[in-house]
Amino acid sequence: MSILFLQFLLEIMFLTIIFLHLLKKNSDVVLAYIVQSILISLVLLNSFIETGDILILWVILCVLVVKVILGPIFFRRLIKKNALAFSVSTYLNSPLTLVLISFVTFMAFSNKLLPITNIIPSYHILLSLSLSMIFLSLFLIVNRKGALSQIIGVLSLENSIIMFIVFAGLEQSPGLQIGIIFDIFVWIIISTVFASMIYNKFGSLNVTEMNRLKD
Amino acid sequence: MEIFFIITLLVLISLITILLKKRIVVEVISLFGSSVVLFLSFVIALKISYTGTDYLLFNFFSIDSLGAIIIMIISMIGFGANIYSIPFFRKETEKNIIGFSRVKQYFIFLNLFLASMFLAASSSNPILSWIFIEATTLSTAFLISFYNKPSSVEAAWKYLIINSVGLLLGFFGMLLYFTSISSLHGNGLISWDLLINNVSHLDPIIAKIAFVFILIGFGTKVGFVPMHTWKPDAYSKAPPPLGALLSGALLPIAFFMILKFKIITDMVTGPLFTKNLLIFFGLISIALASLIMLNSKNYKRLLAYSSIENAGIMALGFGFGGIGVLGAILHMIYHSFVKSVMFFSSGNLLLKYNSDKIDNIKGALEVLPVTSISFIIGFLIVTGVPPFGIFLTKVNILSAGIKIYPIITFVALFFMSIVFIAFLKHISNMFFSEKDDDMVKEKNNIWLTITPIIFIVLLIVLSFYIPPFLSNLINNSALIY
Amino acid sequence: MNIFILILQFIFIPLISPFFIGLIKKVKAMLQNRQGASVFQVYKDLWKLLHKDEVVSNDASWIFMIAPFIIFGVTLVVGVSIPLFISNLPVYVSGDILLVVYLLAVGTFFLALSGMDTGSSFGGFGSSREMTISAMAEGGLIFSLLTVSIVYQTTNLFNISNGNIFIHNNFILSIILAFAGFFIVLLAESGRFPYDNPDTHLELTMVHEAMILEYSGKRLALIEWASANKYVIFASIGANIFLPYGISHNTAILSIIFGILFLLLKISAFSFIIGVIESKIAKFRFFRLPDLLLISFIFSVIAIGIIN
Amino acid sequence: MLQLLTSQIGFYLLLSIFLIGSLGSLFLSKNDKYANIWGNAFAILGSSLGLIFSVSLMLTNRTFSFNFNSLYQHFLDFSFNVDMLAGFFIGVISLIAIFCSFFALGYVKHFYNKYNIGVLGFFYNILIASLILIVTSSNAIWFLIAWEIMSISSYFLVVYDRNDESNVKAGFLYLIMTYVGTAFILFAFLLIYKYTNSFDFSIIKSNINLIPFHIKNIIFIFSIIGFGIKAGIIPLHIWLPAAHPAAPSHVSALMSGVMIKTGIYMFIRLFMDILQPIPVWWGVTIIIIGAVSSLLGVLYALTEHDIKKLLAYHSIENIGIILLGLGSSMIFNFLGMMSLSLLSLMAALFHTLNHAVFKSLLFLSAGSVINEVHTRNMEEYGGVIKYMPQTALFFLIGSMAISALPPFNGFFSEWLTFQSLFQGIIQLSPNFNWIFIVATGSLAFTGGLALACFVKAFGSIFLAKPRSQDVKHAKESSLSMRIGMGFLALFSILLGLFSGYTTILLEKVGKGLSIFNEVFSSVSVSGDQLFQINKGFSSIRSFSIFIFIILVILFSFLVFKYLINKNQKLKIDKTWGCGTDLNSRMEITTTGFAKSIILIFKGILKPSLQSEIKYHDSESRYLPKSMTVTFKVNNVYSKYLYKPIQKIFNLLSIKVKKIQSGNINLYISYIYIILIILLFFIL
Repeated sequence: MSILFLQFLLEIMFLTIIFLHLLKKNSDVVLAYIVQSILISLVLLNSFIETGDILILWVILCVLVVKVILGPIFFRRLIKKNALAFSVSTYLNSPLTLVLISFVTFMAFSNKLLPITNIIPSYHILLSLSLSMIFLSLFLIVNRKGALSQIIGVLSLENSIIMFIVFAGLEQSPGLQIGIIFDIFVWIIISTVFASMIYNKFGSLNVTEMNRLKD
Repeated sequence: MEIFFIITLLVLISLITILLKKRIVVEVISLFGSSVVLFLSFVIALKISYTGTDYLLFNFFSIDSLGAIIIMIISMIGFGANIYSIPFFRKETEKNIIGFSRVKQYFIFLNLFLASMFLAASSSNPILSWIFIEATTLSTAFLISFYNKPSSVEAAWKYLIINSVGLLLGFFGMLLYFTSISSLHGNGLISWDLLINNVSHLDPIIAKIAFVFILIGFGTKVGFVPMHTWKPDAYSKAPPPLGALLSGALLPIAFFMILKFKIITDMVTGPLFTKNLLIFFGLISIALASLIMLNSKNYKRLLAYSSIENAGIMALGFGFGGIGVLGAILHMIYHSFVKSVMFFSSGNLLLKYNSDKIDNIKGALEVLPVTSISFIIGFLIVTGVPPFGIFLTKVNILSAGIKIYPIITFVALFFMSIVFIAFLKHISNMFFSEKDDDMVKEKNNIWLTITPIIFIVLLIVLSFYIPPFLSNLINNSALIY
Repeated sequence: MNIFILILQFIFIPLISPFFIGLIKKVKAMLQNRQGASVFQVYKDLWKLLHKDEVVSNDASWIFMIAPFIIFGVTLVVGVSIPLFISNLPVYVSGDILLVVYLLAVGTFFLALSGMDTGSSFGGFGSSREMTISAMAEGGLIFSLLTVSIVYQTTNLFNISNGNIFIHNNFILSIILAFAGFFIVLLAESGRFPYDNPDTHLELTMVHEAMILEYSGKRLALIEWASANKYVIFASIGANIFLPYGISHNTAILSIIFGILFLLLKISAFSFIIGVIESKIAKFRFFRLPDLLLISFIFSVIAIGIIN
Repeated sequence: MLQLLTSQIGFYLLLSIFLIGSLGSLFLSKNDKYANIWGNAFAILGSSLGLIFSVSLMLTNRTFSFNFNSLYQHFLDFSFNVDMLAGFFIGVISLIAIFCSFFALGYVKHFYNKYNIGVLGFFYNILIASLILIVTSSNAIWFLIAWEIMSISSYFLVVYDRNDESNVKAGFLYLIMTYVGTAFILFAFLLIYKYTNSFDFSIIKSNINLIPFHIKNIIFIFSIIGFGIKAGIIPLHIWLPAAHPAAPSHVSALMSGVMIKTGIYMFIRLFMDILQPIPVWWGVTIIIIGAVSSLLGVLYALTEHDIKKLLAYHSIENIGIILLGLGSSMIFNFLGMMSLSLLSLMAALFHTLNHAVFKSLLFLSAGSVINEVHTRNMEEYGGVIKYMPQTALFFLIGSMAISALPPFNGFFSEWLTFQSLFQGIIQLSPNFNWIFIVATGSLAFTGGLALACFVKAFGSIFLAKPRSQDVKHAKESSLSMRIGMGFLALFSILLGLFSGYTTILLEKVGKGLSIFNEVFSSVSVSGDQLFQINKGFSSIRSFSIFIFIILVILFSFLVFKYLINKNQKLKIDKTWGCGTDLNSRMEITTTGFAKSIILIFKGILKPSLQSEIKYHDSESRYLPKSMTVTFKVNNVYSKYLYKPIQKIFNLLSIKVKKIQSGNINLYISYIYIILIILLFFIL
């Protein structure tokens, strides 16, 4: 596929993260995550086409299974069980969030980080984009009060890192990737379990309720 | 082969435990396993020490001398944790705080945790190590929320999220190092040695950025300020033996990772960059921890902050370099043991007083003499009072520091004495105070106190005599790192 | 011959001391246009007291019983270790200024203890004041003597009195200053105006008399006698150290007699001055005394300062 | 035999005895009696061996040092150097320890069935051993180890009587202060290490000139603070009056008599030996510290009515006097007047020895009184002399010695100190001798005030009517306690009597230091203990004075008791009280005795007087019910120095604790922020 197409994919993904920042409904958040994961698998497909390594197909399969099917199922069940249509609010209101988002994006494009965004000069834009996605997902975790949004934030951080390494040509051997994805899988399970525990204990998924452990 | 045995054994035990119905069997098996693991890990250490070469096993595992030391630490702390856990949880079931199923769950996760730690410490491949460190997070998350109280869930959640974020950043940093390897290698396993061999292709600035990510990522696991925030919560909510493992075994492993990347970075950028970063984190960790300790209200959190401070001291040691490295490695060993002593003793206090608030502990010296004495000795050791080992390691580190940064050394020394004062304040409130009348002195339960005592004896021996094979390992690793 | 001189030195102070107390009394009486008792009255009083029976408080301990002997004995020892009429005593114990000062302190110590011993409130307050005064006086005393010993390059009183004043003309001012300091201390230590009123009993301002209130009979006699000795000791130190004229430098009979006469003359002059002072000025308030003693200290410090 | 003793073997033997004593008493701790006997017996054995060790060492100059490389720490060489100075201090330690242990045999009984006696014996022996290690160790790290062992063991002895809240507080304060001191010491040694690359004293000494001048000054200041805290110089003294009373009396005797002297020892070791040559302002500083400490120490002692606190403040005073000697020695040393410098050092050492003897004597006798009367408050004593006559005698001797009255030992060391100061005044130019004038003045006033203070102490403890019922039940203390006190009293007489010989011995000790190796003495001792300073500038003969005083007093006693009217009757009657029946409430109190002096020095002491009157009729206020007057002295140091520091850190820590706010978003934002900072600013 051409670099333009990849860039297009990446920009969509970038948009999903922006959406993650703005969306209020949990189901939409999950949806956005699914889109992200699908994009990931597309990009991986591209690298398969380039290298022709069969194993990568397995990786793609895992990605699809874990991130597109199983993970969202868990989240859905969580949402249904606890009947929380709307995720709790953010710290910053949408305009301010957007301002900060743009700031963070500029940061990612700044010359300071040129060396790592220039690992493969031809992919400079893509790398900077995915780097800004990393920062944005971090910002998502900081900004969101909902436990679910934090989970999604961590996952999208992971996705953006994958993106980055794919474009930087740093993919590991598929075995390792599968291992990583397995980790992610377990992580999703545990985090959803904890999310429901939080709901049981605190009556909401608002993590700011949890401030008993001070000093 | 031994490391392979160790891991398979631990995994097997945790699998078997799922099926078991009788408590005593669970305990026996786990204890047996940990003792075997202890033996095997010493075999590994001896091999490495006497052959003088790294321990390699079908290019999956490679253990160098520092790795050997850490593996020994893990196995010993794990063994101690096992010995201690059995009477501790029996007590708790007596007071029906928990039931058998939970105990079973505990042992399952404990062994998984141990296994993943061994893997992380011994695997020859950074990514694998990363995967297994992530696995430690996952396996301990449930143990932290063990008591299933709101606060423990909160602690577990914070632990999970913060560590995952941190580790992902670490992962990113780790991958940046792979830019040195032209993507032809893409599909092969990239081992540490490969990284070191290809270091010439590594762009220094990338290396710097990568090290920043690594330091923040694994620093979260180590608990450097300001990434330390999960530590007090997790330590205070986890069962005491787990606290011992977290602070005694997991911390060194994370530190180990940082050090491995430090070597690679130093080859590119020269040592000064990483050293300064380590010194920076070390100093703020010591300062902040000491200040918070001055009036903390919960003795398990106190221990957590103390281990943050000690991580800072180690960081200083590695940052100062020279003889400081020797000191830091020794400090790592001593700290692991003394911290587990203190966690076990705090567990006994918890059992007796049913509270982890410092104000609720009164006249412990009369109520629990043996435990109190072991706690006090632990305090003396961990704050670096002569003649115990940590004093010497501190002197090592500071005397390395005075050569380069006198001011920083002075500040560090200053905050170390604040740590002592803070600790002493709480100690004298807890132990030398008048006990409440309803508190009755009960006869000392030997099983609960044996582990701390053994470790104290071990510590005192180690502070005066380092067995040759160990000193051999220490010196080798001091040469490398 | 030498042994004779030593014995003379030994008995000299106790022998002459009552006389000068009597002299002061006489002078005061004359200034008050009274006839006054004879100058030898004090001897008679002592003799009378020595033959009276004693009454001892039942709260008193052995300290109370032995204190008078120690106090008196100390004055005898000091009497031997200062130059009186001869400046190079053939066999002398010690003439060190510090020794003299601290030996006198021993006397004060026991006097104060005996004052506290009986548990009477007078005694306690007497001791308190006595110790306060002597503590404040210590600096002035040592420094005034130190000044002289710096001038003569020795702290041995005999050697000092041996020295010739005329070769030290350039130090004359500092010696005068030191003497002023010393004189203030003398008044304090020998319990004279403006520090203490030796005549009255049962006055709240009294110091010495309050401490010895419980004594009677021979112990009272000893203490009175000891205080008289103390006065004469100070007087003769003042006489021989600060204006060492006429003291005999050898053991020739004639010069010794000459020295004795000179000493008596000088002490009489002292006593006359003190008598005049006591009838001219009133006793100070207690808390003004430290200032006076501090002044004496300052005098001596200035004196040392201008030596070099 | 002696060869064997004064060698490594003897040294190890010495330490091992204490070790056996400590461990043995720990093992015997089931049975109080055995534990007590075991612990103290070994302490006595060890310390008497130590006394022999040091005396034979000093007499025969058989100094020795040994070291072998360490186990694994490359700079932790196990090196000891037993030179004359160390020998002298071992002697002082052992001398005091023997009699304290004797005393303890009887004294500890009242702890039976109350606390664990074995622990007491354990820490007691450890303390003595660590003291010996301190003065012998010739490697900074070993020194610090011994130093901390001393601090920790003494801490546990201070909090031994832990049911008393105040003791625990005192111990807390003590350990904090001493740890801070250790930190300063450690940093001083680290600075030395930075330039000389060694922690070994001998190596440091040999290439001391590698240390630049300003660093040397920093080292000086740090060591002043570090060791000054232990020595209890003002204003670093606050732990001392709190901790010494808290400990059991034989321990406070050991602490006050010996332990604080380790600070002095290190002053001598550093300034006169290792860090030579030294600038002049060090000496000036030391003298000023000494003057301040001695004067203020005795003034604070006057304000006290807690007997052990009073004694503790006198320790501060005497440390000051010792420092006067040391400081003048340092100044002379700078000016190259080595013989005078030696003289002053001798004075300091002599006073160290004497103070150890009489201060421990005083603490022991105070302890035996407290043991009977069960209070430390002197207001509740009175008339104890009738119930404990021998203890009273011992205390009297102690007080006479400490207030420098002849013929006891205190006088002679103070005399020597005075002489060295006089020499300073006489021989130095005006730009130096002012400091000596100041020193002499402070010393003179200190002497006078100390006299007043001990009249107060002895009078209000032992004399007059009992002020509380407990006094009436007091009994003379047990034999072993009296042995302990009696021998110390004997020593304070003997040291005065043979002060000449002692001085000669001290001169040998001083000459043991390399700077004094070939210095001709300025003291000559002849015949009957006549010793002369500086070619007869001044001289004193302790022996004949002693004999003479005794004879004269005897003479006057006999004459007046038996010659003049031997048939005089002696009537016992009650004290005259102006017709009222006198009771113990009418006596002068401790506070009352000292009040006039306190008011004279109110500028320094800042006394405060509050009186409150309760009335039967609150509105018209005619009939007072009760009136209470509280007279106390503000502790300016804690108010203006220590409390503020404490406040600052407390505030800081409370501020810092806000970081741990419990909000996870915040926590992650920390990570974010530090990441950004590092990426964009550090790189």
